[in-house]
Amino acid sequence: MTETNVNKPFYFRPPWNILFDLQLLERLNPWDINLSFLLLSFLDEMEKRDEIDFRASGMALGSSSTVYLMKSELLLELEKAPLAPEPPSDFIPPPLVLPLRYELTTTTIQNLLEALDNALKTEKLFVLKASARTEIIPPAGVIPTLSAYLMEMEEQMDRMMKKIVALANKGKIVSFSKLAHGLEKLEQIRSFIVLLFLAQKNRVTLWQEENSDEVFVTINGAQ
Amino acid sequence: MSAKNEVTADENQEEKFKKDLALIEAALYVAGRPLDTKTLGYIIGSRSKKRVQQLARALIEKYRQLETPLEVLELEDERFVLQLKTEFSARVRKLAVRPLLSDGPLRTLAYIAYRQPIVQKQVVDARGAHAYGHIRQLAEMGLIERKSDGRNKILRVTEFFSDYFGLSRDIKVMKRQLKKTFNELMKKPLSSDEEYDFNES
Amino acid sequence: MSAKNEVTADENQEEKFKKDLALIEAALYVAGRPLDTKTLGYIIGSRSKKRVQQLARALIEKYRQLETPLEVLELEDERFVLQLKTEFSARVRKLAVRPLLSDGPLRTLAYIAYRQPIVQKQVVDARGAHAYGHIRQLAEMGLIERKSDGRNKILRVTEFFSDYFGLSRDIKVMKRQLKKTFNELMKKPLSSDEEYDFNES
Repeated sequence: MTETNVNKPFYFRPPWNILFDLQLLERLNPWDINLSFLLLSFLDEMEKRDEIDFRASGMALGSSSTVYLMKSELLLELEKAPLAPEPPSDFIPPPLVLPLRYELTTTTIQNLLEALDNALKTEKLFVLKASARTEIIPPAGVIPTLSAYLMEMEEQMDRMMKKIVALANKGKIVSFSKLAHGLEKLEQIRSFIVLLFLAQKNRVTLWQEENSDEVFVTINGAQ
Repeated sequence: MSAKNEVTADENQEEKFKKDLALIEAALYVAGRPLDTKTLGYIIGSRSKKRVQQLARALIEKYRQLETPLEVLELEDERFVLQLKTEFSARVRKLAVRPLLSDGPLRTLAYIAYRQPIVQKQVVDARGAHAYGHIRQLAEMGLIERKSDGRNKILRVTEFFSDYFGLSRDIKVMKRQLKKTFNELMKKPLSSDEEYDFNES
Repeated sequence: MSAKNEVTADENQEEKFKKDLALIEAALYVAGRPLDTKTLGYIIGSRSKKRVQQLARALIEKYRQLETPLEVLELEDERFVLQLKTEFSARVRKLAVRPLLSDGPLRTLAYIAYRQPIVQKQVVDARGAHAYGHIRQLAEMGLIERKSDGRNKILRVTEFFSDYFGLSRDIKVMKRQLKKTFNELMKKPLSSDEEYDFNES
């Protein structure tokens, strides 16, 4: 026993043994370890004994970095936000059972027919809009119908152009609502399509102001 | 089997009969519309049409014997209904305050009834995108049914719809009725609730 | 007055009572909601609250004695309602025409009723994000109301809610009633639709 003690290097004894015994190190609180004291006294002792052992110094250095790591990990642990306390579990009642009752309703066949009247009126609008859409883009390959359609459109465009010019000549700002004033909904839609054609031919420019539904018309160049 | 056991079996059968009778009554009350034997059988957990008829007829008898403004009737097509006797209608119908449907869904329903059978997409084209919600609601309420036909959904009104508005269950007849009533009513609108005389008696 | 006349008078009175009883029953059936004595009086053409109460209570007794899934109840605020006994709800609720609230919104509603007045955020915290949808739906149905209080929205149930569920309009009383209902509900969980035994009989 004494022999082994004698043969063992000095740093295997306390306090320096902490740096050379990883198992012991893990059992200690890193904040209880005074690294600067350990390392300085370790170096002093080595110098005193004149036993410069680079392997031992390297191990001591390695251990001290482990201690630093442990310390910083503990610090980070402290940095973490504390766990929110479990919210007190609120009583969630079971779903209420709806009482079932018979109830006479007020809807009569007359209500149904009035609703039908309304539905059919709006249906007409939708259907007309749809037919207007199909008129404007005739299917490819129907050239004869297409040219007839375009001829008619040319006439309509001319008529519309005259109307626009007349309005503009009166010094008025030309807007779609003025052009479509007094027209049936279907006619309004048709007029707008004609306007789109005029714009497409670059004869007029259509523009809108932000936050306004109104469409304004400006005549392009001299007609 | 001892006499005592037989009595118990009889008692059990009687208990079961009473329980099923109550279920039929509950079903007819809650539905507020005529129900067929299949639906009633479903409620009592029986596939026997005979059993359902036996129960429903017992209920008719029960109501007949009670002094009550309600009655249970067997309709021609083997359906049963619990309803208020007509003589009471005029006196109490003013208490009805809620419509079956709000305006939007009612229009969609009327449209489907008039155009049926109709592809769902067509309904949406004619009524706008909000019609999807209406269609779902109408189907949930059992007023229309949706059948898939390839990619399309075909809509038509249900028998409940016909019953509610007192229209024929035959689509062709129903459409004729709608058209006829439509023409009559739209020309000469009926006067509404004000007609009822609440000062009577 | 001769003995014969007295009998006739009694008979008349009895007849009148029966007739009025039937009218009260008809009214409650058609309304499908609790009615107060004034409304019921209006239906039978009487201004006497006592008379109405006497009739309505006789109706309660009549229903109690009958073997029927229906019941007439007197609510705290002197209103009366005819409805299906709760134990039958699960078996027939599918037949009800009006789209009823599903489990989720009903839970949110129960929570709001129990905790009211309550901040919307708290409801969402307790019931999850889908509660926003429930709250919207419940408000649309007129079962709850939302009031802004600065940035918060305070929720509470409406009088329509109280009426619908046959609860007191007084929040404190209502909460007590709810507590009792919840206790009963938790003891005896509702049988779901899946429970139907279609192989029976």
